[in-house]
Amino acid sequence: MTNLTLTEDETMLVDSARGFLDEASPVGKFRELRDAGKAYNPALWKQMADLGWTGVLVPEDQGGIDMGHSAANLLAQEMGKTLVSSPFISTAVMAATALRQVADNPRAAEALGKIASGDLTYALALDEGVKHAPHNTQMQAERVGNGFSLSGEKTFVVDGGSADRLLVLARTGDDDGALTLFDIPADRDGITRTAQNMIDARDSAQISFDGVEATGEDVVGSVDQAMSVLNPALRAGQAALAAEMTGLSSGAFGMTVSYLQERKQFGVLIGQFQALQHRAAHLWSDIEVTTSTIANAGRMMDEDPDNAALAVSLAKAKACQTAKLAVMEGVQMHGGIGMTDAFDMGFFMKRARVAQEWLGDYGYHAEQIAKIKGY
Amino acid sequence: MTNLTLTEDETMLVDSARGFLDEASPVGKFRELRDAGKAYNPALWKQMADLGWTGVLVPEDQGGIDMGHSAANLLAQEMGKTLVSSPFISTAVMAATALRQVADNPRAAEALGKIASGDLTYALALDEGVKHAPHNTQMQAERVGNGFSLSGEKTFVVDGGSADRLLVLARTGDDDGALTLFDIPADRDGITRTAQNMIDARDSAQISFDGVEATGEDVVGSVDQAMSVLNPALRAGQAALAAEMTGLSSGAFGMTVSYLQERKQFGVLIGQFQALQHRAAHLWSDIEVTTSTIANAGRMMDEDPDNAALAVSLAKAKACQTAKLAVMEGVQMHGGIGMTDAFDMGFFMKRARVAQEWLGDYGYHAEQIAKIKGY
Amino acid sequence: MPFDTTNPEKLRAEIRAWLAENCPAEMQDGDTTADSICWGGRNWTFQSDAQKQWLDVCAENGLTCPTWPQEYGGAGFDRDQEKVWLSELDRINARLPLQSFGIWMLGPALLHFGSHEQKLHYLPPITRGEIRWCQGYSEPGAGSDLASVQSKGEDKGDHWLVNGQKVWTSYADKADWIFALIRTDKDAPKHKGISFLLFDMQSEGVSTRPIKLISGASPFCETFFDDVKVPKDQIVGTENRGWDVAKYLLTHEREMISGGGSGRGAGRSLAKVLADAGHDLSEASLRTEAIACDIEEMSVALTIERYKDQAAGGKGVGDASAMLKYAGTELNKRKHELFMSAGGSEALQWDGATGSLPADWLRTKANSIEGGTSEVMLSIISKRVLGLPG
Amino acid sequence: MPFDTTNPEKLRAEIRAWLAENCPAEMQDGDTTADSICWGGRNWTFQSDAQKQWLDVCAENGLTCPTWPQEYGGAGFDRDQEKVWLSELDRINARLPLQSFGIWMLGPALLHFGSHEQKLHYLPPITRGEIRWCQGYSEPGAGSDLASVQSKGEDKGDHWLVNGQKVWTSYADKADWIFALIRTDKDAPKHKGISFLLFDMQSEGVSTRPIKLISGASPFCETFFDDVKVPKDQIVGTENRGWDVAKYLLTHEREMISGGGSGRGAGRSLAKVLADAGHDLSEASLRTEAIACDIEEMSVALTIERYKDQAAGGKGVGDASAMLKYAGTELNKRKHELFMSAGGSEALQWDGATGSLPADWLRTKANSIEGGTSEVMLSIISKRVLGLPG
Repeated sequence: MTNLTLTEDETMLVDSARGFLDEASPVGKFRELRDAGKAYNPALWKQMADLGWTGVLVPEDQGGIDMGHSAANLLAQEMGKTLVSSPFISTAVMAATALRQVADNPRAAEALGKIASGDLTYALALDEGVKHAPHNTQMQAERVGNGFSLSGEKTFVVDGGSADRLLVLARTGDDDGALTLFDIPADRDGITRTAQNMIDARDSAQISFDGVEATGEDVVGSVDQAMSVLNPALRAGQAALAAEMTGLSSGAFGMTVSYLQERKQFGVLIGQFQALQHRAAHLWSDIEVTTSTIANAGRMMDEDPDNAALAVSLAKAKACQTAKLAVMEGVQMHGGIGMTDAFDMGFFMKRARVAQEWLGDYGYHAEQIAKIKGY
Repeated sequence: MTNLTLTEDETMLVDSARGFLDEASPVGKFRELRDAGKAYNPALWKQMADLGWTGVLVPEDQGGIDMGHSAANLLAQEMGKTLVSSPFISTAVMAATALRQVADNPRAAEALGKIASGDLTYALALDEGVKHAPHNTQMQAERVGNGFSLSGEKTFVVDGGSADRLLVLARTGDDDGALTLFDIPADRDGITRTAQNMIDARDSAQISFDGVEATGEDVVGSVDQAMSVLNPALRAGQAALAAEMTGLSSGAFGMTVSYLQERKQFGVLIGQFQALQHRAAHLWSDIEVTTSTIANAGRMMDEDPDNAALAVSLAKAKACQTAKLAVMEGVQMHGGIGMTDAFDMGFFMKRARVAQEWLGDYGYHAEQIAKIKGY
Repeated sequence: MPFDTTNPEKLRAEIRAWLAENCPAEMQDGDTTADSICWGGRNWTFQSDAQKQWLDVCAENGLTCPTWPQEYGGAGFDRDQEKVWLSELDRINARLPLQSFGIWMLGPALLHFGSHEQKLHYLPPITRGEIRWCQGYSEPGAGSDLASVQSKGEDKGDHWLVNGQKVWTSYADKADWIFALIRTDKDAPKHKGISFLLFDMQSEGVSTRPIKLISGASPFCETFFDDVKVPKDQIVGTENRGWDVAKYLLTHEREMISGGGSGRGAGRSLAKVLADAGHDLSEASLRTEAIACDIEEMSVALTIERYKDQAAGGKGVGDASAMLKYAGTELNKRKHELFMSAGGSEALQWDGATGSLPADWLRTKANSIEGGTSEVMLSIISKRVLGLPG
Repeated sequence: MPFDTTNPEKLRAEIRAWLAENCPAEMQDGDTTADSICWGGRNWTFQSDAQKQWLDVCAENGLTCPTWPQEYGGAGFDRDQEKVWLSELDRINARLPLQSFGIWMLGPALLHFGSHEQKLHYLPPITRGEIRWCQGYSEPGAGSDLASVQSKGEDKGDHWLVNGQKVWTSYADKADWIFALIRTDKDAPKHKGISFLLFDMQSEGVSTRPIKLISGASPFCETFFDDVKVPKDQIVGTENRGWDVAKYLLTHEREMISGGGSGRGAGRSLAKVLADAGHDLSEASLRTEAIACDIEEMSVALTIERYKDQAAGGKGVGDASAMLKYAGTELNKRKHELFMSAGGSEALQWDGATGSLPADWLRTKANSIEGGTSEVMLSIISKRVLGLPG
């Protein structure tokens, strides 16, 4: 069994990330973006690239720092604490993981390099219904000559409004698993992107494909074999998102504990009320327990990726529960002020809700766990 | 919509029942029975008959007081408060309700009279697996000449060890619903009763039927039509059991609140600890809310029995949740003493567990509700 | 009042006939969402002729406030008669003709504490939807501690000169009049120096500022009083005994909030959310939670009915009403979490196909804060109902 | 100690080979139920020759207490080496050779606070399963307030004369020696006058009376001290500073209880309960709860591992261990409720086909009471970890 505490390198990474983000991207920066109607800050993205973060999962040959999934999760966790909005999970975690499965392909290698340098962003166009279900993909990629013609609708494409390129999941056969992953520029003819007005004020798009042409070159990996490339990417994304949610939980909890220590009601600090103390202690326990599942998911993906599915679903399932509790307690314990738009807690609640749904909610991952366990 | 508060008659019934039971059957009496290895006290049963309770659902023509299901529930609720152990639900509620569906049959009428007078007890032999599922009955009643031959195994036959007669559900055809209910003496040839050593120290038996003969006379209602007789009986039993569980919850809660008001820890009454206060208040809310569902189930069964299924499953489902919480909080808030056999709280916990399972647990009734609601 | 109330069956038949004749078809659309509510007031814009027609015909017959005495604009119904009226409305999916803080809160307070003259003066305009009221209780920084009122009224002989600030005043920017707790004796103990005053929001010195919530809506305001003159006869109950009125009203408010105002439909059903989202309950955890919410919702609704029956039977519910507020609001939050989950990614969009689901979801988070937090309700139960020590 | 510990892979290979040779087949049955435990002690009756053989061969090689120093009967393993040992045991489903309060509690206390002589005297017999210890902390009426010790030790020069009473003493009727909190200065403040004493349960004046629990078992006793003479050298740490030792031990106890003693299997699986009952998870609410329990169990187990890793890395876990105790015991209760539900009516019988399921279920209810209640754990977290006031 592997060690679940941070290595020295990881501790340094976390400390420097926190230092950087507290300066460059406290929650107030997110508010500025929201008020300006912007989903993320490209200048910050460039800085994250300079720090090596966008290349955290990119091999050193392609210019990345290749620190592995544990490190990627830790970065996501720190971003979560102050609600940093960026295409980190879509691009640096999921697209990078997908492309590195086929890194011997020169196009993929080139793309990885551009991800590391911060010059290319990706979004994954997977889901078509209201719930995460990549296996239920109906969108067709019909064979036309040597290539394909893609037609259909994708929804909840996170970062899909701004991404340079899309990884698109489409059906290339009638068998359940006959799915293929395409890597195409987001502005290719026949693609229409419609912004979705998300409650977390981040980028998500409905994307329709109307006879979009794709060549064999655009296929990531092999035709009909999307899942061998996509599964590692999904797991990486799910784990990083779980980590972000755990950071978010810690961030909301930190605000809440501070409030308990300073707010007076009926003449005493509300932190003296034992009912609130016990609820705070319970929530803290949940966050601690969730943190362990994140650490485990990272270690498993780095050390035994073929058997990491259980660890990842565990992390995402647990993170969903904990984030939900953290933001509900956060609002409730803050009372009226927690309900106002002028206060930051609402941002945590809205982001938690979106993150719960993205890449599979509690129920989805609970069933994944049940399947692995043979229930 | 009907009135959910008690009528004057019902208030009087409750008051007199409480007065009688506090004298004749406080929890200490249950302890005496348990220590003596007895499941119930026939003398008390006789007194309950004298008070008219065993005839609460028996028509006046057969010597009953015919006060209806709301009244039966109230009696069960009062019994639950001090853990009165008796065949009340099996005999006076379920068997009486089944038999009164066919009260124009002279044998049924006679049996009803004996139930009212306290001279006859019944048990219902329904389930064969570990979970309540009357529709899954596999036990065969083969046609032999003009009669039947019953062979199979029944389990968790509550009051089955002591009952004079059994209502036995058996399969008379291959169709799902081709079930028939038989009313036979418990000592008929071929019947073997094995006591089950139940955690609530009450009567339950495993009963095997080995070529037990039954005549057409023994059929309650019509062949292949068990459910038209049994369904009302099951509902009546489920509602009364839910009422008993709500009484049990109140009883456990009453002990707990008293303890909070008298036990000191760290120099103060533990009832001053806000965390315990809020948990107690939450539990009280749950009991109040559950009480409403019991009242509603009684009213619906008395006023609109054909549409009472939802109300009954609601009451039993809710009562299962509340009783579980009440006894868990009861033990926890009492601390070590709550864990000792010398203290009564354990009896409440054990009875609650058995009552949760009997006649369908939370999950069973939740699915009944879902079915009625069309989920 | 056109009905023969001598027996329930007769009443039911008459109401049914009356509704057939008087309830506009448009008002029988089963819409119980926030947008469909008729609040009334000086500046009210009716959404349709039908909405106005429905309000007027009900008001003429005492049916906007059916349990109020006829002389004050009600129909004089008792609890059982009211049930008949409501069940007949339900039967045809009719909207309520009027909802307002005047009906839910000020009315009951005036009926209990007001003079005959005050009742005659204030109640009929409420029943006709002419005056829209708001409630001025909470103050900045006070939170759950409602009695720590700082807004003060100086005695100026024939009037009080009111200065101070309220917060969380529901729809203060849309209301015509306010009922407010004002400290009229600053030397008395906390609960003893407060009066319950009524005044026009157009009085000189009154101003409001909406508070934007996380849901994007602004149902609450900050309300400022700057040398507002309040005539001496605009007090309910006795001077400095306003806390008694407030406490009485808080009990009512709890019942109202728990019952979603009208005690009728909560405006959104799981079935509709699922249908809109093209989703179902095949997944075990969602199914389990859906049924659990259903169980809780039916149970709480029955409890509201039972408590109303009990109150109508003359047995006051009193502090136990805190339970209704607690259970009802916690349920509402839980239900909206379920709705969001059932709605999936469609429900994450402000203007997605499932309409205002996320806004409603965020709005429910205030349910367990406004009108006394869940924590305050639990403390009321533990101390006043269960008798647990200090 | 027969192993080369220079690198983990070498160690693993050697342990595997050693186990193949030395672990009796009977001890590889994966049985982790209470009945399979070897507690040792003067009066211990081995269940089988294999159990004795397994204990002896492990004790000879320091493997009953693998992390203790070799000079005191351990194997001197560090955390990573211990993981290798435990994972190899798991691999062959081997039972632990010995479990005891001496290993879990007194040992760590002596290693931290004892003199070299004390360690040499007391620890090796523990590792060999020769002396079985019990813990004398709780007293009648004190409940969670452990420091309110009334049992007193009068200073008689070369010994203390101990009088008083303990309660909830686990297996006191089966233990050889006790480690107990005794008040040796009645005038000092509550936490300052307590000493941590060791004495033989066969000493004159010691008697025990088992307490029957709701599960029917009697794992706890009342323990009485009537003029018991305790020699002065049988103290751990400093006179009147026994609370420091007790606090240190409580932290250990929390980790132990959360991890089910050994940190290994909890002795019963849902799959087994379902198989025994002929039941399945097709019903949504049972399925949902089963998965939820699984999620919680895996998460808590990982947290225990993480905290152990952290402690092994030299970063003390301290008061945060309260969380392990809280989460672990609450989970265990929840899991056994699930087992009962999965077992259905079979599980309602004391001696049904599912064995001791109801007894285990009832026993779990004490988990959140013994060793500090869940409420005490939450208060420790809120005050000492989160720094909340008062």
